[in-house]
Amino acid sequence: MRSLNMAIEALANIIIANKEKLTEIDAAIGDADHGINMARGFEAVRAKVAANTNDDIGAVLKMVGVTLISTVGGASGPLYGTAFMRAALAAQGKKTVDGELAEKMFAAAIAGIKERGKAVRGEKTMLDALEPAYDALTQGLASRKSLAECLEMASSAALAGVEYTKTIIATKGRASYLGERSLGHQDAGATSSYLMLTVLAEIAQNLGREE
Amino acid sequence: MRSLNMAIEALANIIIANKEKLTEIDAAIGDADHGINMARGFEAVRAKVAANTNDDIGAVLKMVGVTLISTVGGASGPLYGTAFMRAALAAQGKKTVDGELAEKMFAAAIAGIKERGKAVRGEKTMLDALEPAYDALTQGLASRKSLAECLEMASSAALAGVEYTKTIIATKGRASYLGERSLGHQDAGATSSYLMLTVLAEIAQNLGREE
Amino acid sequence: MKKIINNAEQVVEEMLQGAVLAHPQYVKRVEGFNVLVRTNSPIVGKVGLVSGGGSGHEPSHAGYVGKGMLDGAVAGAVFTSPTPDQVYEAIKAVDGGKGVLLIIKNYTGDVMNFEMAAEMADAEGIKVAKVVVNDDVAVENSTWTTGRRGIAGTVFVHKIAGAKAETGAELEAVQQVAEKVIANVRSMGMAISPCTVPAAGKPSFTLAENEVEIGMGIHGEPGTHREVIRSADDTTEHLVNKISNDMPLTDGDEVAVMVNGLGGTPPMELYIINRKVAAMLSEKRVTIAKTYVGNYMTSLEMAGFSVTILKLDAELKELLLAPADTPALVQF
Amino acid sequence: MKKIINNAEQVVEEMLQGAVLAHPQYVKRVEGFNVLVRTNSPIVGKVGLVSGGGSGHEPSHAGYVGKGMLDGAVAGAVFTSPTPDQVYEAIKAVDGGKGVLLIIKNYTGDVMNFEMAAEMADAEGIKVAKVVVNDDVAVENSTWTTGRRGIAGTVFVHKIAGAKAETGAELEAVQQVAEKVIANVRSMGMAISPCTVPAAGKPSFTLAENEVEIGMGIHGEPGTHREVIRSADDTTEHLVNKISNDMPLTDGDEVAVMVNGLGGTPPMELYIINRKVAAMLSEKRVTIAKTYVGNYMTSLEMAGFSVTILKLDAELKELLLAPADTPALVQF
Ligand SMILES: Nc1ncnc2c1ncn2[C@@H]1O[C@H](COP(=O)(O)OP(=O)(O)O)[C@@H](O)[C@H]1O
Ligand SMILES: Nc1ncnc2c1ncn2[C@@H]1O[C@H](COP(=O)(O)OP(=O)(O)O)[C@@H](O)[C@H]1O
Ligand SMILES: [Mg+2]
Ligand SMILES: [Mg+2]
Ligand SMILES: [Mg+2]
Ligand SMILES: [Mg+2]
Repeated sequence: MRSLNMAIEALANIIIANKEKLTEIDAAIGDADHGINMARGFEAVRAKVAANTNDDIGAVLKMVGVTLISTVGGASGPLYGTAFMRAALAAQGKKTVDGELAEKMFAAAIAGIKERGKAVRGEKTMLDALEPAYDALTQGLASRKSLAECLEMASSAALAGVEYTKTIIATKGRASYLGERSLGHQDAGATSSYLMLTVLAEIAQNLGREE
Repeated sequence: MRSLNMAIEALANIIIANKEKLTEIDAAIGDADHGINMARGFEAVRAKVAANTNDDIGAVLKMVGVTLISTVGGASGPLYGTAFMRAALAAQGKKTVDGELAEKMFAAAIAGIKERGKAVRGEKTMLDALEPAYDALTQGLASRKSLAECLEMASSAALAGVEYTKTIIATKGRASYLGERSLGHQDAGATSSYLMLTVLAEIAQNLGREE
Repeated sequence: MKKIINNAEQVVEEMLQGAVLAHPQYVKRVEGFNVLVRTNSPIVGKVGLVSGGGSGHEPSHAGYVGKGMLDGAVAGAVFTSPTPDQVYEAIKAVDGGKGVLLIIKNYTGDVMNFEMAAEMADAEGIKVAKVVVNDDVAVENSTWTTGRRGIAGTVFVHKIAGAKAETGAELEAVQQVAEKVIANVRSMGMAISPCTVPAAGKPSFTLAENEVEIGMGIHGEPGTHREVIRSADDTTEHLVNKISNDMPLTDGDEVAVMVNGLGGTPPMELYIINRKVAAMLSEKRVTIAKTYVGNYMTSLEMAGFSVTILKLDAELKELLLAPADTPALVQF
Repeated sequence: MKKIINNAEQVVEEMLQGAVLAHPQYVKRVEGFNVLVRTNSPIVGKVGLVSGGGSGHEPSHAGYVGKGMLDGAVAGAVFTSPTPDQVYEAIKAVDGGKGVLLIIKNYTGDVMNFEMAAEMADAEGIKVAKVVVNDDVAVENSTWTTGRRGIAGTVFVHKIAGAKAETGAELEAVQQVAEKVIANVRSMGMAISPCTVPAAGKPSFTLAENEVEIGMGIHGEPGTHREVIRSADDTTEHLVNKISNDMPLTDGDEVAVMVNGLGGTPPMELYIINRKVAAMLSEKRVTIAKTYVGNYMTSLEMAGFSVTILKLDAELKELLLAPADTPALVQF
């Protein structure tokens, strides 16, 4: 439970620490609130997690999802909220995460985002970080790398995905209103997804070292 | 008639040329429109005078007064308008101005301003330029100076009056709302009065030279 | 200067045209003059109400021309009193035989120009009365002989005198109730950013990034002082205290409130301000009969607000709550 | 950032409190939620109308809660869609048994959050229908799959669907007439200065002293392009042409017009704009049934405006002209 709480806290911390950066990115081609929205949500998550005594990963992730849905708002609230809720379903009753479970949770999260947002890869959204990350994770697992290594690869792939969003025109979300003017700017949601993945990779590495 | 028209035009020109300066002075302790108001009025005067063929000074000054009243607005419109109307009454039927007439016209104009505006000297208004100017003129005339010299003295006295307005607190007009904050700033209406007097002095001097 | 205009010299003319085109059911133009009157003016058997002043305070005053409020509004150049001939035209256009009340904001220019118009109307045998609104407590009445300025409280005079006139009351009665409003209304404002008179082309004052002007006038006249920006609550408290120092508000009093935006301040901020006004009044056990929040008496694009409090008695309350149907103020 | 607020985190809460204190005759708070509903909600036998979205667009949407318009409004954080639980509370609070229509501006976040709320209501057996307003022609519909944005035209949807619901019509009929408004309403805007989200603390974009943004969104989203500021007439012409290119306006058409200020633009400029809009329509021999000029859908303190044109048929006209009594829109 301690490490589960710490993981959620670490996710919250990275988002809150990047509140201004994410907001600035959203200002360029959106409406300058992504960091504010996400930070508001993860402040609420952090407050709840501080009091959490449950060690069921599914239950805790569900709490995170519900909290995000009811505090973030905007586009990212329902999307990240749904993602955590779906991951929670996949992790119900689990107390530890292995490669297989990680893959299942990640897949479920992405499926949730796609259902809710009706977007696909290449539309300049968080999916452009998350899907390549997922692919990297599955590839890593297939070649029997450690979960920490796989998450490191996923995080790198997400970063590449963020860079990729600079090169494409948005066709979903607020940036889509800009047409070609969205070129050259990275997507805010892809960036927050990448940030969360870096934290997951770090946690896995630390846990790996501890073991 | 030519020199009468030229005199009115010269008055109009100096006000129009100082539109921005007068407006800036009004901005400091008023509402930033004195130059705009006066210029609007004297543009109208200039247009009318261009077509004037009457050489009755009284008739022409009445036209100036009526025009100012119906185009300037604000505080300065009724005040200057009334001043010209009263001067016009004093000059009815006259084709030239001597010292005596000048004094009569000036006195009538000031009386009109005081009736309309219910102000006295020392309240930081145009009267603080006009009354000292009038005093200088009567003194000059009493000591048998030429009208040109007298108007030169009047204009200097008006300038001193403008300087004096910097040292007093406004108790009339918009600047009165400021209380002590009006200190250190010169009065806009006093400034426009002074400007007109410089023109009158100059005209008298030129006419004197021509004779 | 960044403005959505065509020509600084034409703003008043074009605004009036735009207003008539927007509200043909309410107002018509007096041809050749900057005067808007009700479409059915003059109304026989009703006292006519005329107000006006410099432009730049929209919707004041033409926005209040309509049933239950004004009969005519005269628009001067921006921040400059209209001339007597213009006011005189308005008086003629709305006089339905029962006389005309002039509602003047207390500025030297307005008072003189409206008075000259009244003299002209008098000479033509039209009965004219006038009231001078001086609600702005920022200006000390006793010390400065010009007296207080008229600001947003003027709208309450329009509303209540307008409702009274609508009852068929005589000129004296309408004037009396207008005087009663004036005796019981107080306002004060503040600005966080200045405005620019189109013809001047630059702001009439400048404020540092963290500076505000307290008690400034609606023509960009400097106020009582400048200070570092404080919270909405603190600023509101200062203004309301200035008002209640001047006009004591005590247990059992009933008032109307106007939180007025100066042109550049969005409704969100006005509501935050109103929250504090209402809290302060509630603390004093003062009842609020009606609250108006919005742009009622602006100062071009100035950002800032004023608070107006009107103490009501039974008559004022009834007339305030009476229906009105004008471009800028409609109530059932 | 210079704003008259207390705390950037509290602006929505304090604004809602201020609004309820200002308009207790119109609205009440759903305790614990950022939801305002009519004082007499739920109204049995009447379809309930709920709208909302990010805050910062006041008087949208809470200003339109009242007779003849909305039943409830949900306020998200500034420029951020409200969350599903908030919308769900509004739905529950206004459902009088005849179902609830959600009026959503077309933004990914709004659509998703309102949809999730609708799913929650559905699960509780409340009949919910929704319409998505997408009137902003600045955004090309065909190319970008998110579709157009919803802006000031939304107010016409509130007005007309609200009037329809007031007749006792069924949910489907109210939804249908709302869809008809959406099919016939087009808007476009421009900004001369940006706005600052309180929690962000700095402007969402910056413009050079002579630069304007054409087609920007009401959340400060960049527009179609920037250009050197032109005359009000030229700018208005551009916007109206974009509208009429998308929705042909021809001889004999009848329309309603809204010249909407974005928060920092004074009425004077809006009337100058309206003058040109009316002239262009008159040239096309299009009749104007009603014109609204004012701050209806703001973007905090952004300076700028939008023009909205709604093509009317007999039904839309009748419902548009029907009475309304809300804090921000009253008509007899
Ligand atoms: N349909 C969608 N599918 C997936 N992600 C989306 C979609 N629409 C928007 N997003 C993501 O949401 C981010 C914006 O989130 P945020 O700024 O919080 O919400 P809003 O756009 O409502 O202000 C975008 O950067 C993008 O990554
Ligand atoms: N009561 C008064 N008597 C004499 N002069 C006055 C009076 N009130 C104002 N003035 C003069 O008018 C000037 C202001 O004119 P102007 O700016 O055109 O009008 P407004 O104050 O209405 O904007 C002041 O500078 C002052 O000289
Ligand atoms: Mg955003
Ligand atoms: Mg002035
Ligand atoms: Mg003036
Ligand atoms: Mg947003």
